[in-house]
Amino acid sequence: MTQKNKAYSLILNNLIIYGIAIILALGVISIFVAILGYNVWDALRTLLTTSFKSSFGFSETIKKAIPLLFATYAFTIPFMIKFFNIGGWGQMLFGGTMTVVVGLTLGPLGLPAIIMIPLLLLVGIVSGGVFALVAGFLKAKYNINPIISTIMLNFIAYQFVNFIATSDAFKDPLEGHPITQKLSESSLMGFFGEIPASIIVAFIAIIFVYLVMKRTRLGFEITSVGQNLIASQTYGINFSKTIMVAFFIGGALAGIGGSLEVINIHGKLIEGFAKTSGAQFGIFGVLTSLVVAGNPLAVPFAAFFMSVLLVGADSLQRTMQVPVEVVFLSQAIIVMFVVIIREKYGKGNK
Amino acid sequence: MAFITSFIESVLVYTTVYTLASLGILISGRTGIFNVAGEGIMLASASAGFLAAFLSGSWLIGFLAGALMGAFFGLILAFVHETFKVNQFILGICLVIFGSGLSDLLYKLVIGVRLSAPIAPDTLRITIPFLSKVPIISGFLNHDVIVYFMYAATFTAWWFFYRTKIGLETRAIGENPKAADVVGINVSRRRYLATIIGSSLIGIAGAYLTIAITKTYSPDISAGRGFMAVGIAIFASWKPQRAILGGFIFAFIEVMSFQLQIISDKIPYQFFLMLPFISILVIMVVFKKHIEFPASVGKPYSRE
Amino acid sequence: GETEEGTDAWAIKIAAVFPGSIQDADYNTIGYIALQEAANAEGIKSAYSEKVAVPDAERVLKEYINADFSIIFVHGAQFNGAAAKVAPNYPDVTFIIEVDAKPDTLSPNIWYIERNYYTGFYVLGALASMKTETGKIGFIGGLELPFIRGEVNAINQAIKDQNSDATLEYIFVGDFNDPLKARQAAEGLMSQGADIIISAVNLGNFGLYGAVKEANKPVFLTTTYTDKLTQAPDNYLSSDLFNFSIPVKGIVAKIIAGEKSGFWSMEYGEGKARSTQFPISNVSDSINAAVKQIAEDVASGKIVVEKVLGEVLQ
Amino acid sequence: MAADYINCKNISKAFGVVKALDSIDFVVKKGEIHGLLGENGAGKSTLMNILYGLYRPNKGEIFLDGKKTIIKSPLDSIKNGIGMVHQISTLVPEFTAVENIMLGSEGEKLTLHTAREREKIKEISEEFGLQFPVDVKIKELSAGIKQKIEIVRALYSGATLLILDEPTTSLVESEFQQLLKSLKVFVEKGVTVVFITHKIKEVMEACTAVTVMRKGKVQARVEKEELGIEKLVKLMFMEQNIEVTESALPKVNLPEIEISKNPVLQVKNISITGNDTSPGLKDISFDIFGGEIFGVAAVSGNGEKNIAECIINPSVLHSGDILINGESIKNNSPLDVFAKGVSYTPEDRIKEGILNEGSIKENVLLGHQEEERFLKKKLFIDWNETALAARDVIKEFNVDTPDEELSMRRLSGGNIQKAIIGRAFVSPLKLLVTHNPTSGLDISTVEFIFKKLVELRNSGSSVLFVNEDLDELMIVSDRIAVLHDGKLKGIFKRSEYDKYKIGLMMIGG
Ligand SMILES: Nc1ncnc2c1ncn2[C@@H]1O[C@H](COP(=O)(O)OP(=O)(O)OP(=O)(O)O)[C@@H](O)[C@H]1O
Ligand SMILES: Nc1ncnc2c1ncn2[C@@H]1O[C@H](COP(=O)(O)OP(=O)(O)OP(=O)(O)O)[C@@H](O)[C@H]1O
Ligand SMILES: [Mg+2]
Ligand SMILES: [Mg+2]
Repeated sequence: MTQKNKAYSLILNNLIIYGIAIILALGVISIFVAILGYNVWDALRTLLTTSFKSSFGFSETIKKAIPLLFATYAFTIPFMIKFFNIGGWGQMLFGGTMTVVVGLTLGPLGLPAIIMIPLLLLVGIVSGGVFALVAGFLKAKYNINPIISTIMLNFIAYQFVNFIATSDAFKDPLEGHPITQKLSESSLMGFFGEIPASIIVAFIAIIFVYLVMKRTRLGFEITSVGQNLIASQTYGINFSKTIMVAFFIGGALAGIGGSLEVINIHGKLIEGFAKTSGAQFGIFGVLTSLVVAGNPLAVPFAAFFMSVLLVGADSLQRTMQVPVEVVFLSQAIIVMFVVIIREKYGKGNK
Repeated sequence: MAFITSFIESVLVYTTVYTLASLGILISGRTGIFNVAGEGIMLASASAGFLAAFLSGSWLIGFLAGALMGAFFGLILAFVHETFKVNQFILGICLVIFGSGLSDLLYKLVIGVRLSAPIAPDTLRITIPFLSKVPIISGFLNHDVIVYFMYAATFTAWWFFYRTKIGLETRAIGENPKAADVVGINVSRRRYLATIIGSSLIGIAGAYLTIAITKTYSPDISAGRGFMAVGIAIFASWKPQRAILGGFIFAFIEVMSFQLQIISDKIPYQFFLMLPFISILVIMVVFKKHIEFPASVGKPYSRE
Repeated sequence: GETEEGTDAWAIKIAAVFPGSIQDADYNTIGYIALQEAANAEGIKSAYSEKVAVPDAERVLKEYINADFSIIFVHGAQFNGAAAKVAPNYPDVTFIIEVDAKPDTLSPNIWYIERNYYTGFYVLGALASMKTETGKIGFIGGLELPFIRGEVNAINQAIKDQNSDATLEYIFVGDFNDPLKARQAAEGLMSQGADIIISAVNLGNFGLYGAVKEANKPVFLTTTYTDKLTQAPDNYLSSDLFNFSIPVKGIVAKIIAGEKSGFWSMEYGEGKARSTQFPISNVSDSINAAVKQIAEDVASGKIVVEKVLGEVLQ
Repeated sequence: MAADYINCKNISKAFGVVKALDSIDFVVKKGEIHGLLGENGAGKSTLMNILYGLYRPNKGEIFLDGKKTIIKSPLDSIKNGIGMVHQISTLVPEFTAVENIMLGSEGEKLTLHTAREREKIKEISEEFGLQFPVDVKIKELSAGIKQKIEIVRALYSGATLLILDEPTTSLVESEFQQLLKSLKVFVEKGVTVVFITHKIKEVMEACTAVTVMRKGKVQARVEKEELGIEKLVKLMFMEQNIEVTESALPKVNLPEIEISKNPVLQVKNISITGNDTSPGLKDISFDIFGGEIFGVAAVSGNGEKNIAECIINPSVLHSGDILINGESIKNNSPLDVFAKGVSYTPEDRIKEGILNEGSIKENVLLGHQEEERFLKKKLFIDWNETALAARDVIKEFNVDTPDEELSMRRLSGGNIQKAIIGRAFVSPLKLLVTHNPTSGLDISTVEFIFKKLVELRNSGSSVLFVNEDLDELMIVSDRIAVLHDGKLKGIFKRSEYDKYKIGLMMIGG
């Protein structure tokens, strides 16, 4: 078989697998919905088509897919060295919060958008990256498992958001919720119609991740360490450096995600901004990444598909008053079926 | 003295939650199953346990229901993992989301919307003659039955793992499942058992939240404590005797941070709320030499 | 289903957006009841979304708008930003939102409900200073937000007005809905000697009942939004009651009558949108009567409760 | 004639598309020490794993003592008196020997009679002449001792048939002799043995009958009186023509060539701190010149690993200096050392040598990732160039694979080793440091590797050849240094080789 044929058969195999999994999962969800006494057909239609029925549904799907993409990368890249970054959520929160802090502080200077926006994105990158780097550093230097450190850092970041959003310097004094003042106009990114401009950043990130992971020496080193730490070290790869860089990149991507939420969607810091459908983007990011077995090239598709489900599931609640909890159950069931079927019938990539 | 006693008494309540949940996690971890579903299990069991206790009027039935719900989750985890070799982590996260949905759905179906929350029956309290009067010690021995259950569970788990042959074998699975397999130990069966038993302990921790601590159910009641329990299991190097220590330390710092918040005026309160998490990280840095992982945790095992 | 709704596009429909679960027997439940009562009173169709995350609010609002809902009740100040952003683009839709202070300018298609937390807490503060024996009153809040500060200031004013020596210790647990943290905070306050706890958390309350019940000396508590006597009959004093049905019903009627914008302050007093729960449990008749008098004075304006939201006054 | 103790009839087993066993008939008689020979991947381990109940055959029947027996799991085989020492250690590294041996047996489960069991274990090990420390964690013990523990574990659970899957891979001559003595004791005590090895010499010395396997089929059963080295080699490698020495190793031609004047490698008074598993190194000095293969002989755990490693990663040096072509590498990173024309193949090819999930291409790049040839603009990897290099390796080193994209774990042990050695040749090479490169490989692969080492030497480069097998060392080395307890005991020229003398020195005599 030629390379190309192989690639096609692989894609076909994947399509079939994911297709079967989703059909089975929808079957189980249907039973669920029927038991609860709702119209199964309406429910399924709403679940799968809301994103595509209107330009509004589509743009909402994109709006969810973007932060989800970044949260997924935050998990995926450290996962390539076989470490779990559960802290995507915290890194998003921290990145977004620091963006607001810098944005509000520099606001009075009246810098133009051409300076402000890149600067604020940089703040997101650095702060998200540094926040994740803490976990990488603790692993490299003190051998502390990143699962535990990133869980702790999530709780810390959550308090940090509240601290900034209720602090005298930044809070919106009239709000009955932890919300800061608005960022200045020149700090905000615009929209193409209803599609947020952050989609450009997302595309850049997709290309960046592809290039770094598949084409650069760094990507090779990260993958190598993930595959065999001892062999990598024997052949000259520095573990400490690699794990710290991987966590930094993961965190930086989460940080941009947080930053974009703030400067493109909300225009200010709102407690609860990195959540969707009742759960944090971090958890969904982990799930999305694992669905595609941590393959960075598949992440954008998975993130989009997951957003379709999230948007569809949300509107289930709205249009049919199906309890929102059914939505969670559906998500868990779909993912579980996808991974089972993939594990059983997937070809793997080599 | 009275202050310290009541302080300890209060700490023990939260210690119970953390210890039971992390015991549950480490028991299956000792056979190589990394159960990160703690949060989902606690939520589902908090709901199921409360509903059972409320409807039956018996705290005991409530805890049994919580344990059963936990066992159900454990069974799913073990079954899907052992049958399809699906990554344990992804299953765990799925179950977290599943549990958080199931918890509210159950409550919604059974109770619905009410203006005042239903209340669980009182849990049996046990005091021990003399000892429950001695200052400080009484902080440990003046509690509901689940606190004593937590002591017993910890001791039993320690005894099981370090004083019985079956425990030695179970630990062997966690270190090297092949080594256990070749001497005729049924790895898969042990993994099922450990995951189901462990998960039912997590379930009891969840039911404890509603039946004993709040006496009623409220959404998202575990608020991330199921993930904390994973942290404590790691912190404890997957040893029962250290899980209770870890649970106690964490609960201690948590309770203390509120005392500090009252005393201090200057420091923003959010920093006190961060304190427990920062402390755990610092403690781990200091004791880094003592943190170990069973070698096979998280890894599937198949013969061929 | 969504598509069928297109046929009766002219009918008025009301939707509500709730931040939490409608079964919380608290803030979200009373919002849900307000929605039902308003819809029933006018005989219009209703729908709601619960557990809506802040980033999802804008989308949820737009979805209801696209489904031809013409009135949207936004229960929870965290969604006000989303409502303010959406409102100008949909002049035919009227929004009902909740605020703690009157905005400078009113948007042409938004109704504002002012919640006035502070008035009720003045009365609770007076109650606490009469009831306390240790002279220490504890206050538990979720986050330090403007309306929470207003509550603390009102309590302090009440203590002063009562010429009481009592002191108020306040503590924030970082989350309105975490019962365990609230319980830990209560235990902290009790160990510092507090024998009255004024709660300003929501689901967190469920942690307080156990804390006061298991205290080794009598400790009492007050709550917000709904009657919670049954949760801790021996420790419960009273609650700062909210009845969102009154403003929501009233506003919906006005909207249907064509009034698309306005400001509705929730008035304090017996049978009003804001009130204190009487009789107060676990207190002597004299305290009951005295507090009732204070409540009437607040309602009539004889006592002026100062509204200070910006900071906690020392 | 003794009765058939084991009789496997018509056994087949496939892993996916790989047919590992194809209608195997295999007979072992009571009291035999039965050799099982065959090239890498012939199916020896698979057959034994089926006998032990770890794998289920797709087809076929097993008769034990004439009775048809179904073996579903190791528990069944243990009950039937079968014990097995696996090719890869199956001990729990965190446990002591006693704890490991106690695992699994029937009876009381809710108690832990460590003291009682310890005595029993000591008795058995004395009975069979297999002593070892019982209360030390396995992870701190050497491969040879682990082997003994695994054997005692099998005997402890009452094995009357003992399967040893390549037990001698990491044993030196003297340890093999010890094992041989034990094997004789086993037979005296009524234990039958199946003995898998690649070393024909060992088969000749130990076995009373031999089965030769080839490509999933049984080639022949050879009785003791018909055993002969040439015959066995012929049976194993039908169409290949492998010349063997009298010690049953491949013959190699070492022509006289001129060695360089200046040393390629100078090791000057180096010391390395020891640890649990190694004594470290104590004040070691030697030079290696271009055009020679410099062998290092040592019993495993005497610092030989340090010698190999410290050249690649000099940061472990405690004192002393190492020079390559006259330049000190003391402060170099591994990549700096590689850049000076040094290459390395590690002792444990799976653990230290390869990216299991990576493709052959990626594996070929490992260690060369800093070389200009494989980089574009310093940052990006030139995958085309890498693929070319990988194809060269596949061709030059006969790696059996359809293409360079296949993942490494799909290769057999011998092919993995060829790829690892091939990788070392990707860039111009002045010094190859290689540690046990032939361990566990069949003779034909060993011959191939030897030829490559000699080619390198003949081209004027040098080889530091750290090896446990003295016979192999004597065949290809120009000089042999002996290491014991971290100290250099002596260096022998080819003309001075004396197996007895060197062997004695290796064990400290
Ligand atoms: N093999 C064993 N046999 C019997 N008892 C054991 C054995 N290993 C440990 N124990 C006992 O079990 C308990 C746990 O031992 P372990 O050393 O694993 O934990 P620990 O002492 O808490 O760890 P650390 O020493 O790292 O703090 C101890 O009481 C120890 O004495
Ligand atoms: N678990 C497995 N999964 C897939 N293929 C396997 C597995 N085990 C063995 N094989 C394949 O089956 C064949 C026989 O392997 P086996 O390990 O039995 O050979 P062997 O004779 O023991 O070789 P060696 O001398 O290298 O140990 C090989 O092609 C091998 O790649
Ligand atoms: Mg220890
Ligand atoms: Mg083999």
